Amino acid sequence: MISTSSSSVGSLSRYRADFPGLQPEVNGEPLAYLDSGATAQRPSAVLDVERRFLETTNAAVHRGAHTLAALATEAYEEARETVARFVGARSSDEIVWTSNATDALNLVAYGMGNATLGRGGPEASRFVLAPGDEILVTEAEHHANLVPWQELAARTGATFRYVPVHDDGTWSIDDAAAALTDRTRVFAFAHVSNVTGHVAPVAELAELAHGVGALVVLDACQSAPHRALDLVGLGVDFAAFSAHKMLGPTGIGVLWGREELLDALPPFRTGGSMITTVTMESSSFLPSPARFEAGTQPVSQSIALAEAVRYLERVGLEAIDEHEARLGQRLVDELGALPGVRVVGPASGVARAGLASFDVAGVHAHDVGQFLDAQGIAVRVGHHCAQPLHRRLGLTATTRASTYLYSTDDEIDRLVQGVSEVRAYFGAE
Amino acid sequence: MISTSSSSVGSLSRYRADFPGLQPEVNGEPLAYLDSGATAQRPSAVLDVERRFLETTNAAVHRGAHTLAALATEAYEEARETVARFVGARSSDEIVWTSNATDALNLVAYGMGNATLGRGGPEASRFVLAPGDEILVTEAEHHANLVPWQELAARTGATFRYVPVHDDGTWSIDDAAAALTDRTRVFAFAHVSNVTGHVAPVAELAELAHGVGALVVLDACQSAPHRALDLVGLGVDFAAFSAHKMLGPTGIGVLWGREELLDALPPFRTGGSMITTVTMESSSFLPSPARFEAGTQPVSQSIALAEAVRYLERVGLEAIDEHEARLGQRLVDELGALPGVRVVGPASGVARAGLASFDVAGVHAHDVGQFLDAQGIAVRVGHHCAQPLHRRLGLTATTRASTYLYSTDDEIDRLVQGVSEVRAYFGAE
Amino acid sequence: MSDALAGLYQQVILDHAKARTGDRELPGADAEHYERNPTCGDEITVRVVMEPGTDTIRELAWQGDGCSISMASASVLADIAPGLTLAELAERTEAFRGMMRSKGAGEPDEDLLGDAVAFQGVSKFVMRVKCAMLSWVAAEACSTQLVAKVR
Amino acid sequence: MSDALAGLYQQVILDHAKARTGDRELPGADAEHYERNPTCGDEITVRVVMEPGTDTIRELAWQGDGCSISMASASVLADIAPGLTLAELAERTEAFRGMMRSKGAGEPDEDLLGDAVAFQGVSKFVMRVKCAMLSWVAAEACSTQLVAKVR
Ligand SMILES: Cc1ncc(COP(=O)(O)O)c(C=O)c1O
Ligand SMILES: Cc1ncc(COP(=O)(O)O)c(C=O)c1O
Repeated sequence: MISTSSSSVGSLSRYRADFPGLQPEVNGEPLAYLDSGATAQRPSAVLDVERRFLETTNAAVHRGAHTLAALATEAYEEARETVARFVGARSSDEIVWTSNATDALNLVAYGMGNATLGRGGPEASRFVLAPGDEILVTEAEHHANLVPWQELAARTGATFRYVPVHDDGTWSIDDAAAALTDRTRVFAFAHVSNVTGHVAPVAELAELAHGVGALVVLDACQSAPHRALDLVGLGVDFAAFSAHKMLGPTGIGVLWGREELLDALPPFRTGGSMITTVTMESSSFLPSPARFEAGTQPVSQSIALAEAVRYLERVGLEAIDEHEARLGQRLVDELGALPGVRVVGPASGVARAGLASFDVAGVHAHDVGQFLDAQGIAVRVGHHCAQPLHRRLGLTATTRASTYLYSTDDEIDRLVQGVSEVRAYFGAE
Repeated sequence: MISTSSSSVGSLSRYRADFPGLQPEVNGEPLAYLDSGATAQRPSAVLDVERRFLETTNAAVHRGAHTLAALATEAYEEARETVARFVGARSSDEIVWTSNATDALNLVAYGMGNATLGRGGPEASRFVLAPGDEILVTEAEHHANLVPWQELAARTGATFRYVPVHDDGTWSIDDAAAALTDRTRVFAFAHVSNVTGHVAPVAELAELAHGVGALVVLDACQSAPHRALDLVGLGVDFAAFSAHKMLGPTGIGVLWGREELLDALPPFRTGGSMITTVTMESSSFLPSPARFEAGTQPVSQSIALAEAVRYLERVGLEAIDEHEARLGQRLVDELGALPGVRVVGPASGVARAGLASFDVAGVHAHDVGQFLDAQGIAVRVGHHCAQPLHRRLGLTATTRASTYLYSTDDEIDRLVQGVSEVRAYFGAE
Repeated sequence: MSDALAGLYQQVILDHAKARTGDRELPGADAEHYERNPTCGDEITVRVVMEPGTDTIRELAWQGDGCSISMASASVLADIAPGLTLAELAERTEAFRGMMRSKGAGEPDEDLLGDAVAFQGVSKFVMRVKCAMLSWVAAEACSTQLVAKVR
Repeated sequence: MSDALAGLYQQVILDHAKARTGDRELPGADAEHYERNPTCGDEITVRVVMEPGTDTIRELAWQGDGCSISMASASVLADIAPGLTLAELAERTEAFRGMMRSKGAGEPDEDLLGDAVAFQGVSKFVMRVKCAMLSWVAAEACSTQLVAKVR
């Protein structure tokens, strides 16, 4: 049952020691952390940089003129530049800090909703939704890229539509072409599915959507951490991702947008640091990114995220992508070969991210997860915030193993071995 | 010019060593950090607890069943209980994590806006605003408790009104009584003004507002960090504050609300972790607090905030309040006694928080701040996110010194000495 | 297999999860309640038939989808319930809840809970407590309906 | 007083901040622009009168409210501008901006910038750079208006 691992064994294993979060024992076994799709562990370098900032230059940014405030503001804006470079933004003004990816997607949806309610002046008219206008997502979306659009449709009277998925949970460019109409105003989809590992052909989809005049919103949560991104090159209009999935902290996410769009989109949250003039009659707002960063910003988190990005660059995004793609293929091949195990998503040999969700016949995902946890193997069980997709697959829950740069072949071995034993334990054979 | 300090000198000074952020030298001088009203420094205990969590039990919460996820979820919910106890909530379900206080205030405003747009079902009808309904704030509000309400009014057609302030920037219960009408649906005001240090008589105001059927939203940003709060006892409906002003991290704020209100208020952000059922047709939502915590939560930040709260409790909120009230009186007395210096807000002897904003005749606040910074004294200059108040005071900017439990009489001495020299330097005498 | 796992999945639980008592429709039920755990998607509908004119349960049945803990717990409940008055069921529900909140500590009352004491080990697994409680919470809601009817 | 402060507040700056050149209305201006620094609230209106039929500045005046850096910078600008063509002003504006971005490094061109080189020290104070630039940015906007008019 245990596959001996391939040529590139341990190619990235030297980085493991950088991650204290991987070191604990769980239930007397070494931890095999296969839940990085939910949240990643963080290298000491990231923890150190954040702490050093807090111990030496902690101050409010963009609000004070004293030395600490100036140093903090500089570090904060340098972090923005680092992330801008990382995802191929035209300028750091295209990078907006949010609280997570969910918040970033809500920001765009609420911005459009506010435009529809007459906020934002004439330049916001491009975001106004009229009844009959369509908002398009896919049936495979994470709730974060689904419910905000559904709610926007409900608030504005626009029509909420979706690209249906096939029996394996994937969808193709033809499916998208069939669903896009000349009333489609927004097409929102995930670059990489957090359930199936399916990789969307973003550039082609963006071209198609722009052909009907739709804005393209990319959920980059499962791609930004794992592969080199060139958002401008991909041709999308907005993109969202979360720091905590890419070695950074919770409490901070990123919205990237084309600058002219961000400057035209009405604000979402309002308050301090995002205004030009406030009177008791009305207020006016700064351009992006300050426009969207109301209140005290996630300062130390931005600085930690920038260090996470530098760490990822030191390891190399290509090496990470290659390593995980190989582990992903191992998952689909080896789990799929076990009797009674059904892996959802792309078949063996087809491009997929380094994750696999699977169903074990006769054993509920919760029990599978618990059984593996007793062996120190951390996987996620449930609907992975994608209920419609699971419903379409005829499942209420799956077990998901997801990898990162620090994942090892040995961990995959242990997982496959564990899953091979689970049906017998629960008498499901 | 230098006042020797009073009886309780150094009563809290033993805590200073706990704060690495107070130790740096600035411009060759020991740092005198008098900008805690913007953001506080953090004790090592808070940094340590967050780091220990990240190194040993970092995982996504409310999403996984594996051991780390269970431990992380437990720590996360314990943090909520700690904060609930700290502010006198009825249960931890009344504590919602947000990204900062601004976000918390926007949450309430958007919840009401969404109710007005027909979201949230019949139980949300109490939040629906009709044209002619009034939203009341005060002229002294921070932009965070002003612009969201102004925007809500603009989106819904409700009328935005305000309690005017007196020449010193304060307002009284009579002023509020005169402004409340039977159309007032929301009355939002700060417990403690971040500019004047004025302390509002919250319980009386809440009773008055409830008398006309208005909801009471308390901006507790400048009170929660500094004095014992009993939100239920004060009788307000919602309250907002930020962790970073109370020894905790950026990236997390708190909305407290009465449970039945929170459960009835339509969601703000939507996405993962806040739904019960999602279909491609519609979604339904969890009760509070999950209802309002879409996406991956500020996990490590919540744990750090709980430690900050425990730290504050160890020092003792009464001791903190007393210490700062004394420093606040020193500020108004000694700065106010300098020729050409005008301290805004309550007069000497009247209750005020441990902060003072002042104008120096003939010298712009920016120059005052820079002059002090050269002596290692960090103060904030500008409108402090309260432009309408400054306009009313006939000023565009003031210099603000704000204290915390770690502030010392020596720092006040240095400040007063510095301010006494500033007019001569800029030839303004 | 590890001790931790054996503590959770007592043989009683594994057996009940497979050979389920009361996993069926119940036509003519006097009360019915659907309960769902949104975190993991477990769901259950509990139905109760009463001895006519009394407050004694004749039969409790359920239909649901979920993990072995939630299914086994419903099965044990369906074993225990018949013959109990609503007050007696409430007493057992409280005892079960108390056990579930004990985090592995405390001595459950075997006379009161019968086979349900096998779930004592679940209380150490905070994330699974809701699974074990699911059918009991649904039965509690049925009771509330029935009491309201009587009044 | 500390060296840091002396580096920022050159005597030239302190003098200009007090005895301000060009701080007045300018009736019949050919161009006018209002500029504001939202962070600190500094604001300025710059007005320009041209030599009729040429692209040479006759006079530059301003009115505003702000810190000594922004007021002194406007004053120095009002000293420098008269007699310059719009192109020459643009050249000086670029040189001033370059100096402001230098973070204290670099040797500003004294022939080109005159008294404005006193602002070299400001470039080390990132938060104050916008103050120094305020009037120059407003003048740049006036130039843009004037060039557009000529076309
Ligand atoms: C009175 C008051 N209200 C609201 C805020 C906003 O808090 P935050 O910026 O943390 O959202 C502040 C602090 O900036 C404040 O002092
Ligand atoms: C594909 C995808 N989209 C969106 C999200 C939401 O990210 P967050 O919870 O950090 O907002 C996630 C992760 O949970 C995800 O995997």
